[in-house]
Amino acid sequence: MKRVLSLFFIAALGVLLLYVVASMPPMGDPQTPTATHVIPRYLERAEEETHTENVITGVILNYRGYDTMGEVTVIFCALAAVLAVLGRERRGRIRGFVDRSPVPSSTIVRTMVRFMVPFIILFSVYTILHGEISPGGGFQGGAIIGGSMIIFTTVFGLYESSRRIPQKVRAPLEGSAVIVFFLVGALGLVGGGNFLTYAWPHAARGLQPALVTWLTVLVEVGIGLGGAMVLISILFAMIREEEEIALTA
Amino acid sequence: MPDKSTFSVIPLIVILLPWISLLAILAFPKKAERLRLWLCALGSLASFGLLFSLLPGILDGKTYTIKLASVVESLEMRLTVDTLGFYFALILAFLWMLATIYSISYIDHKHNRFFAFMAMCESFILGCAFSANMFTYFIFYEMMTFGSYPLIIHEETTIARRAGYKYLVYAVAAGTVLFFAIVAHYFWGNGELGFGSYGVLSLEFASRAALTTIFFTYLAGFGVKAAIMPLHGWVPDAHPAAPSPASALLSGVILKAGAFGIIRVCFNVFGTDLLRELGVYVVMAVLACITIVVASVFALTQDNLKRRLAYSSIGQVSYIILGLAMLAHDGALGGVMHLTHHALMKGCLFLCAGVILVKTGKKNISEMAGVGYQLPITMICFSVCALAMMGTPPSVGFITKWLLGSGALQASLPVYIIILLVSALLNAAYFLPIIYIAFFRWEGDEVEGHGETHRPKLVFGKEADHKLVVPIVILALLVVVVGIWSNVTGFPYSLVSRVVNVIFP
Amino acid sequence: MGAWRHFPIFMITLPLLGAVLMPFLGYLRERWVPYAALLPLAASTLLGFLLVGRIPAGDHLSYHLGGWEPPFGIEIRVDHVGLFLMLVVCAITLLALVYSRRYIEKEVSPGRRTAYYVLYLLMSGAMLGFTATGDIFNLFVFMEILALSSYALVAITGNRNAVRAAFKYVLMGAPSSIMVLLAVGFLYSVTGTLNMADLASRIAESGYTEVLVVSYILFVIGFGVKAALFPLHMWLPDAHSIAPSPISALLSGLLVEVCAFALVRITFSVFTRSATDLVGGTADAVGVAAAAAVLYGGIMAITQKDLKVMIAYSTVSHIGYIFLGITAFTAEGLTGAMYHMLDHGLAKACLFLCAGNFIYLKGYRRIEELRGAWRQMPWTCFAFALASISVIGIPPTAGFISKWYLILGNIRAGKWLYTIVLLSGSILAAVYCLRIIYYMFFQAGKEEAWEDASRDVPPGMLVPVWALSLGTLFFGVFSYLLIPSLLKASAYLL
Amino acid sequence: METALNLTFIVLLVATALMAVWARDLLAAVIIFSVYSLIMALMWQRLQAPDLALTEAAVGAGVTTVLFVVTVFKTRRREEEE
Repeated sequence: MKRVLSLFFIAALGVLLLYVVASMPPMGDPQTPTATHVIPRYLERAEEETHTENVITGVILNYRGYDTMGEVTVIFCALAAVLAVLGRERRGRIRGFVDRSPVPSSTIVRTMVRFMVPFIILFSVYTILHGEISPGGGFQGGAIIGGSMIIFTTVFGLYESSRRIPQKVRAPLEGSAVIVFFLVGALGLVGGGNFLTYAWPHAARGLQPALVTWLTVLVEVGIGLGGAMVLISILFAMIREEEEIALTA
Repeated sequence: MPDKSTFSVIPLIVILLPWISLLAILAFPKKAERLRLWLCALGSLASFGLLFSLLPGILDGKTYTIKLASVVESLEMRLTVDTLGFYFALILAFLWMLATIYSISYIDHKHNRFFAFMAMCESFILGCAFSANMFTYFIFYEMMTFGSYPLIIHEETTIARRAGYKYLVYAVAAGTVLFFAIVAHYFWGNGELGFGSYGVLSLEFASRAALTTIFFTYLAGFGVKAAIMPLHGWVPDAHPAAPSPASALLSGVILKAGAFGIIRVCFNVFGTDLLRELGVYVVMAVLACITIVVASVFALTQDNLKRRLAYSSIGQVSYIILGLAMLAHDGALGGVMHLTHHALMKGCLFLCAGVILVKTGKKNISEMAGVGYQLPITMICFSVCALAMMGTPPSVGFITKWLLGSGALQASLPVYIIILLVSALLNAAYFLPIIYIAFFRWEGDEVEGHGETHRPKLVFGKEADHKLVVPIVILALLVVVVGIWSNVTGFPYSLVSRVVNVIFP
Repeated sequence: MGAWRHFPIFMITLPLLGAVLMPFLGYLRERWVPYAALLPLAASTLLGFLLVGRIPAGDHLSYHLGGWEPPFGIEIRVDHVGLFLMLVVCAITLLALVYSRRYIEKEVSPGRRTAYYVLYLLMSGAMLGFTATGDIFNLFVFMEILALSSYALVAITGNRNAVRAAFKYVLMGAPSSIMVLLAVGFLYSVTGTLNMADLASRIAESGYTEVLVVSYILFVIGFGVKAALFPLHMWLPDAHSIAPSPISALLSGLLVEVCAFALVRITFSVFTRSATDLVGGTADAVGVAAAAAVLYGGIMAITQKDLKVMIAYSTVSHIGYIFLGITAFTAEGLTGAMYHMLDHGLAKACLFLCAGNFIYLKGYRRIEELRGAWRQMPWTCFAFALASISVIGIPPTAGFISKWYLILGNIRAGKWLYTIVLLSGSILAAVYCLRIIYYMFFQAGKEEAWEDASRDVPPGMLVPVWALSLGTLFFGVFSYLLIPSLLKASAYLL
Repeated sequence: METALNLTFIVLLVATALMAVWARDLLAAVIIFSVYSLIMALMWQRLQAPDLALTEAAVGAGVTTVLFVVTVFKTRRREEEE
């Protein structure tokens, strides 16, 4: 009965949504409200106004930087939520269940991972730093760093992994995205603008574009580091052995 | 009303003075019990004294006003002492003062709670009397309602709890209805909640149906406190359950807060012309008549003294309603004056019942044979008040009946006189047996009609603590004195006639 | 134009910044975290109070982030109503945080305490941002922070019931978030803008009626779940009663209200009056649901045996009040709804914290166990009584004022049935509140239950409780501080 | 050609979604879900959103999958029978 009911509701919702989508303005049409209102300005003037070649980065970090600040807070919040449920590990190195994985990883895998991880991280650095000229940026780069560390942890165990990135490194860096955003935002205030204005008042006029670009890159780096640390911390919290915190009945 | 209105903090001080008791309770340790209790009485006394000092100004036609707070411009908490409010405040402060003194020796446990809530209730109900508009009235009225709950359940017996529960149910429902009435009044009165000399509502702004609704919700809301049948259910339970001083106040003052609200609604909110036009006064009159007769019949069947008195109160308060519903000069005069008259009589009767209960432990009338010899002063006072209740001259009860009768003639509805006569007869029927039993029967009478009965010795002077007897005697004296010299300045007539003469020129 | 223009953004970002700094502090000195967490909230509260009186009446403060004018950048838009709610949020979060320290020491295991404060700050900051924003996508972003942090806070004690309640909450909350996101997307697709003020003008001339209606319905359902409007309230009684008491206070006293407020913004600032006619049917449905909520919540509260569950059901009922005020579509009704948010926030937070006091000191959760509580915990009981009086709506508390305006608004709208529902709601409230007061003060109870030598809870837990309960009294007596400007602001919104 | 490719993607997307829901083996479901993410990433690329495609690939196909796998290993592999 419950099944039928829920199926019915989902079907109804699906029909409703399809109906709405059908009555929405057609996609790709240059005359739709979306294409005529805000977008043109972004497309035409983003580069000169935000000094980033990638319009998307310009929109995300500059025009709608406040939203992005909210997004990185959401990511941080996810970590806090995981820690609230699972608890944070104690200081120092920790052991997790991957240390005694039922399938011992072979030498080939170990060597490959040891060999690959630096390159993956290098690629992620590229993704982060090039966020302002090509697709990519802090979120993607952070995820890639996180992914690489996940692979590393899966193969070498939590003990090894937590030796390389101990809690004292992760704890301050987890919120780096928000912190950097806040600093850049406050900087805009010092420059006489509003919060999140990318500017620096004392710089010479000619330096302004370069500064904006560098600030954008700084924010990207913050997001990348923060995202990576959040992912790693979540992973550590999930795979570490239960210590003092257990689900009580 | 607004012409000779002067700013004054006195109303506020009068309201705050009872809180001395709370300070006393907080400030003095348990050891200084006597001192504390007397301080409580002092607060009440000071309040009454200060209030009395306003008398010359009031007779001069002045009103004193102070604004406490406001929500928006037309919705404010304001205290104004006008003649009607002063009149009500005077009697309630007086009765309260006596009841507080009485309680000092009557209440034997949890003094703190009892005196604190006594003081709070006095403060709130003084606030009711001084309210300058319905908004303020409602606020104080509700606080008074909930503040009096601990007084009712003070004994904490099962009966008291049940009575308190019933009281709360009625009070909450009534408060809700009243709340609606006031919001509707605010809405259709164009945001005017104040009291005008001739009423503030008019058919200009609101439809007939709307005004009728407002009137009946008001009547229902206040009617629960004023114990108009069929809304009287809590009264016969609450009165016997409460300690006697509290029942005296319940009957003498708190029931009157409802009646006073109806007076305000009739005189100052609707105005007599509008009432006549809407025709709602007929319903009010019919309800009042029914209540008067039926309550008296019920009273006949009660054996518990306080319960009988409670039913008597239900009937008597409806005199006030009936007087208002006559829409005639003398009727209104009698009705409003009955507010005080009944407070004096019923206050005294309940306090007497309290003394009987304390000294002999007897609750039921049938057990009271010979009480008159054990407690002569108390029972004499009781008899005086009981006779006054029946309307025997010279007493306040007689004045009420006379004025109401005259009002009935003015309204050219002599049927009311019949109701009054029936009521007087019924009153006699349920009061006289008490007196008879108290004085003319002895213990053992019931066992066999004659034979050996030991007539108790008449003892004067040692029957009870002075703090119990003095208030009773004062009230009983006043019942007679006010009945004879009714037009002395400061007595009800001098104040009420000023109000009524304005409305019925 | 002084520095005060920047205050709102700092009110929002300071708690968020504080939150992200907490893990490191927690790593260094875990003991300092409860105190350090107070700083950003205190700063926000201070900034909020400094803003009072700066915004001209009937106008709003518009703050363009990054200096980009609205349709292109994001706007923070604080009008009187918004500022009012932000102050309420600041004050209550601050008080509940003061309360938290001792309570959390007892209820939450050490490894999770830092996370508690982090989430707490995130939640407070998100509520502020949520209230202040003038951009619907931004609204969604903050709603996500709010939702995520509240899910986790419900589960923070880690016992099975808490996790189950949180899971139920997630099951209802996550789809509701998606609905809001879809609604935002739909609106964007037919208007090409995300700014509320811009949307309001573009919706009026937009031809896509079906999309607008569906998007409004999705908004109503989405926020309706978060605000626990009647048929969508199933998560609330569990989540609110099982969460640690300060969190219950926030969830019940603030979260549901800011979500209701979001719907106010969506209805009045985005869809505006003309378009509301278009979606009038939905508004009527909300009215019916709200009326049902008032009665259902009240009746369920009466039947409860657990104190916190009872208070939670009372919240269901009171959310109905707020929605009835909104659906009256009159200035008085809206004022009543807004004032009820204040009153309900203070009173409900106070009730939950009082319930927390009983749990903290005695571990008592059931209502019967409170018989005679007065003897040992007089302060808590008095605060509880005062707050319940406000919940019932007895003068002179704030509850009375808000109910006055709610009923006035509904009378003005000619909605008689809802007027009666509101009145009966307060009767129900009287029944469930007075019962507890009666147990506490007038029943003897077992001697051994309350003869513990330790007296009432420590002052750190009493002060917030009393501040809240006195707040209900204060805003009842001094309602003139707020009501006139709220009336003006409501008229402006309409 | 364009349409055919789009259609293929959409059919695959729906198919993987349904399979992920129906799979009794939770590990299998996770893997299928990662396939779903990959197809989604390709879709984003086709819709000219390379940033999203990158994110989807890294987060959806990479990180989420691993976290799900960890969860599956820490709890139960089979869905509970009703």
